[in-house]
Amino acid sequence: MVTIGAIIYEPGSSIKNKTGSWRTFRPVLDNEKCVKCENCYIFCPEGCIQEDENGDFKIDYDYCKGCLICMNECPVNAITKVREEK
Amino acid sequence: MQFPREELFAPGHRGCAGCGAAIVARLLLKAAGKDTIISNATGCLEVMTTPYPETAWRVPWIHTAFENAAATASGVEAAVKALKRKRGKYKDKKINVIAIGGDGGTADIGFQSLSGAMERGHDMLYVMYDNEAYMNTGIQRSSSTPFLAATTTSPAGSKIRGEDRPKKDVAMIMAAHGIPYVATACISYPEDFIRKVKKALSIEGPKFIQVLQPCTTGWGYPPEKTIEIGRLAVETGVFPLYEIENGEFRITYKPAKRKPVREYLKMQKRYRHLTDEDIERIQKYIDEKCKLLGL
Amino acid sequence: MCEVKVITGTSAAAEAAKLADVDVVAAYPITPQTTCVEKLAEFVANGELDAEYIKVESEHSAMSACIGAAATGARTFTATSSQGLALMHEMLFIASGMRLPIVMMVANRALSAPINIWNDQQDSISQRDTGWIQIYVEDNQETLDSVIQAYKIAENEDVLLPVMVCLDGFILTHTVEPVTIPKAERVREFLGVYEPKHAYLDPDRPITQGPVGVPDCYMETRKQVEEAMERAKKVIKDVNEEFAEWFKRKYGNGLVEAYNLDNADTVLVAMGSICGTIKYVIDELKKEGKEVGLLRIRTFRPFPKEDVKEFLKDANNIAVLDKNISLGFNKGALGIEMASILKNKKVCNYIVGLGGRDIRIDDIKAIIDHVEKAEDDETLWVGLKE
Amino acid sequence: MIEIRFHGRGGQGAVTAAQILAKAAFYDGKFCQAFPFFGVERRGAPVMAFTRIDDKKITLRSQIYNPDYVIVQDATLLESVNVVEGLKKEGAVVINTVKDDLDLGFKTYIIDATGIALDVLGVPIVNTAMVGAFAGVTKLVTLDSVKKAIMDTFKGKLGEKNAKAAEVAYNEMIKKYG
Repeated sequence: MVTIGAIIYEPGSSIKNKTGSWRTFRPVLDNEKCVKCENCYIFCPEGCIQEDENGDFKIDYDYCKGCLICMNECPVNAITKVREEK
Repeated sequence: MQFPREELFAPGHRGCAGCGAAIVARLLLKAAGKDTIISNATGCLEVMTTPYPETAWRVPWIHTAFENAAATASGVEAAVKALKRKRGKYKDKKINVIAIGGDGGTADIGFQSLSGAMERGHDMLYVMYDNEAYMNTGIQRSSSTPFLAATTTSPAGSKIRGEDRPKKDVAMIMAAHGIPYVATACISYPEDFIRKVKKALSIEGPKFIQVLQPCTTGWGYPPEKTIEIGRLAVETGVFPLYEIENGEFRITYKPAKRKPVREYLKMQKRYRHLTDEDIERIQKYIDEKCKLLGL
Repeated sequence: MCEVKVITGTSAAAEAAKLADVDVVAAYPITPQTTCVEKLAEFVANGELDAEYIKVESEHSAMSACIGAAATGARTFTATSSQGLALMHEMLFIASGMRLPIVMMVANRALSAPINIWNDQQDSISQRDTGWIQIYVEDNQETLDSVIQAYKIAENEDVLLPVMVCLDGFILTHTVEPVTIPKAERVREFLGVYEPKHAYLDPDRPITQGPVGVPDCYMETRKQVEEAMERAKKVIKDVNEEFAEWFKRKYGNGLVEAYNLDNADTVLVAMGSICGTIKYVIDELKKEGKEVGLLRIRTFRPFPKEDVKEFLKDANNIAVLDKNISLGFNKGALGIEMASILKNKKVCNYIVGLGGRDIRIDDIKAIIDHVEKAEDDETLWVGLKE
Repeated sequence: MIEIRFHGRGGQGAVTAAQILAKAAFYDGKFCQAFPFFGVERRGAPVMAFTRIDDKKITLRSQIYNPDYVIVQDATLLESVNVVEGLKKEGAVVINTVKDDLDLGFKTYIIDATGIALDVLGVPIVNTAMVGAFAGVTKLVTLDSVKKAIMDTFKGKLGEKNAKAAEVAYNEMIKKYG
């Protein structure tokens, strides 16, 4: 049933749409090398790089589209790419 | 700077990998916070974030049409005022009313409604996410398309070498409205953009921010370069960062030494038809502009 | 005690918006609507109406701002005419599609070219398919009453559609006549406060309004509007009755008004102020012993199909008057609708009063003569110069 | 039903006069309607306005072609406008002029409304005096109602002065024509 006026009442419901399958390359973050400059966190168009409870940045592959901005912007080369094998 | 952690722009949206518009939205909401109402013009951002029944927005959001994000926001702002005054709605919260539109929806078809809203003094922020062409419909030129850039309606042909007019300076036109705050920004400088949004929202009245947002599809570069290209646009002086607060002009980022525009142009397919002579013309044009701004 | 004032139709509409305690007005001036928005500006300036008045730079922005305000949860009013309404066209679909109960006064005026500021109904008729309820009024009292009723109809949860109240430019907008103005408290009690459940913008409930209607949902949204239109028929009738209980005035059954239909073989069908002139002629003919009836269509959308069939079941000569013309079909909108409903009857269509051409008593008499003599459906342009 | 046509020049307040007359009739307990001739005329051009008065609700919406009365605010209009066009045979004209030998082919009542306006208002705006004169001649509306209608059209001092102008004109017509 379409809502009256096609209003969407569930904020952020796009999370139902997992965009991880869009990737050709997967960014892999080496937390050992990471200096926590937050570049990858702030530049990610999906907002899918977040800190975990230990303060380490983690990539959510459910949504990562593999744009590799994070890799490109990492000042210490802590992020590398690997080909997705489909 | 510790960036605000709250994510008000959800993943799962349909933006291209490496989408600059998504970065604009995410940074904007980080700066504005949850007490914000967004009026979004038709365009890439609107389409990619709200295919029914899904939305990437975690703040109240409205889209009505292409040319009227500012007019729609006028109504929202007026209603918020009236409902606060007459019915005690929103408690004592300060509600940020923000209109956002692409360069087409802002500088072209939405220009009249933008001018009207700014002139009327509504307490709102208008954010123009500038990707320099109509990306939603497949890269047609807008008045914000820069000189000699190729688009599908300003193709590089044997007689005409891409867009034959310089980029329309919307920020300066907004400044001419005498509004209290106008700024340019670029997603490659997130601290600067967030600071400007926060500053704008702290000022009462109409505010305008033009934020440059490279587009991987429209400009023709690999998606991982979105931030790098934006940075080059600023470092070369192609897109200067400044703010005009109560008429006071201030450059907010001055490159130590401007890089040659060639470095910026050569990374993008939309400029690949340029000859050395063309590049020289662009360099000259940028030099003159920068001189004027004191860059 | 009510107050009776001798006022214009535009003033009556403005008074009604004030009585409805609207929260936001967004309007752009255009002849012959202007005096309505001037009056509202005066009310706001004098503190008689506590509303935000947005002096927009175009009608397109007027409707956009009304949509923004209504979507935020405000009771909203605007007014326009002719070219202004045409400029709003795009936004009209959006207001109804987003199910926002905006009320608009339309001062009916011809469309360019050539430019013409005078009355006909081409402007609002051309907005037929936009999903707006359309009420056509006969006089200034009905203008005031209909704007109040419009909020009650539009905000009803079975409806949630915008309403335009259409009054003939100059003929009503610039004519003064006595209008009873109900007490503000009574109207406020009658209407209640607008507290939308479906659409309002509040950070405490972050909703998305106006998303992309993918093929998987778009058709359903249209069907929902159609169903709301159908339900609106009953709501309009109910509101008409309820209004009569509160304010002692009613307009037919809300959808149509029958005048002297009982013994009339010949019936005129029309909308708006021309119905007053027709009633005058009917009364004159009655004195001469001739019975002619009038079926006044009050709501063009939703169209009162069932009532039309019922009220016209005994009439044989049906004359439909249109102040608009579907160019290329040589019929007016009402003529087309009536012909599609009354399949086995003689239905003649009369194009009248375009661009302010005055409709005289003799014109009405000539139409009656013509329809009675006509052998088949015909379209006739009345009042053309040689 | 009584139908009245006003002739004036744009800016002289013919429409306001028609509305004041309608309001006065309303205050006398009658039904009324007043409307301008819907034109594009600007200041100075000949204009018309209409009033209908009846004992029952007025539904007729056509323009007025055969008035019972014609009120002419400015005698110079006679040069360019056929002010008596369509006037009913038994109809009458009320005209503002200092001449006393007008032959318009109809019963004609003459008033120097400009003189009254200059005396009372200090400006040659005759519309309220003409309504007063019309009331004096026809007794279709009472002077009290005319004054009341004027007072709620013009606020304060201006209303009082205009009501006075109407009264002077009214009395002059009673004196002159009985």
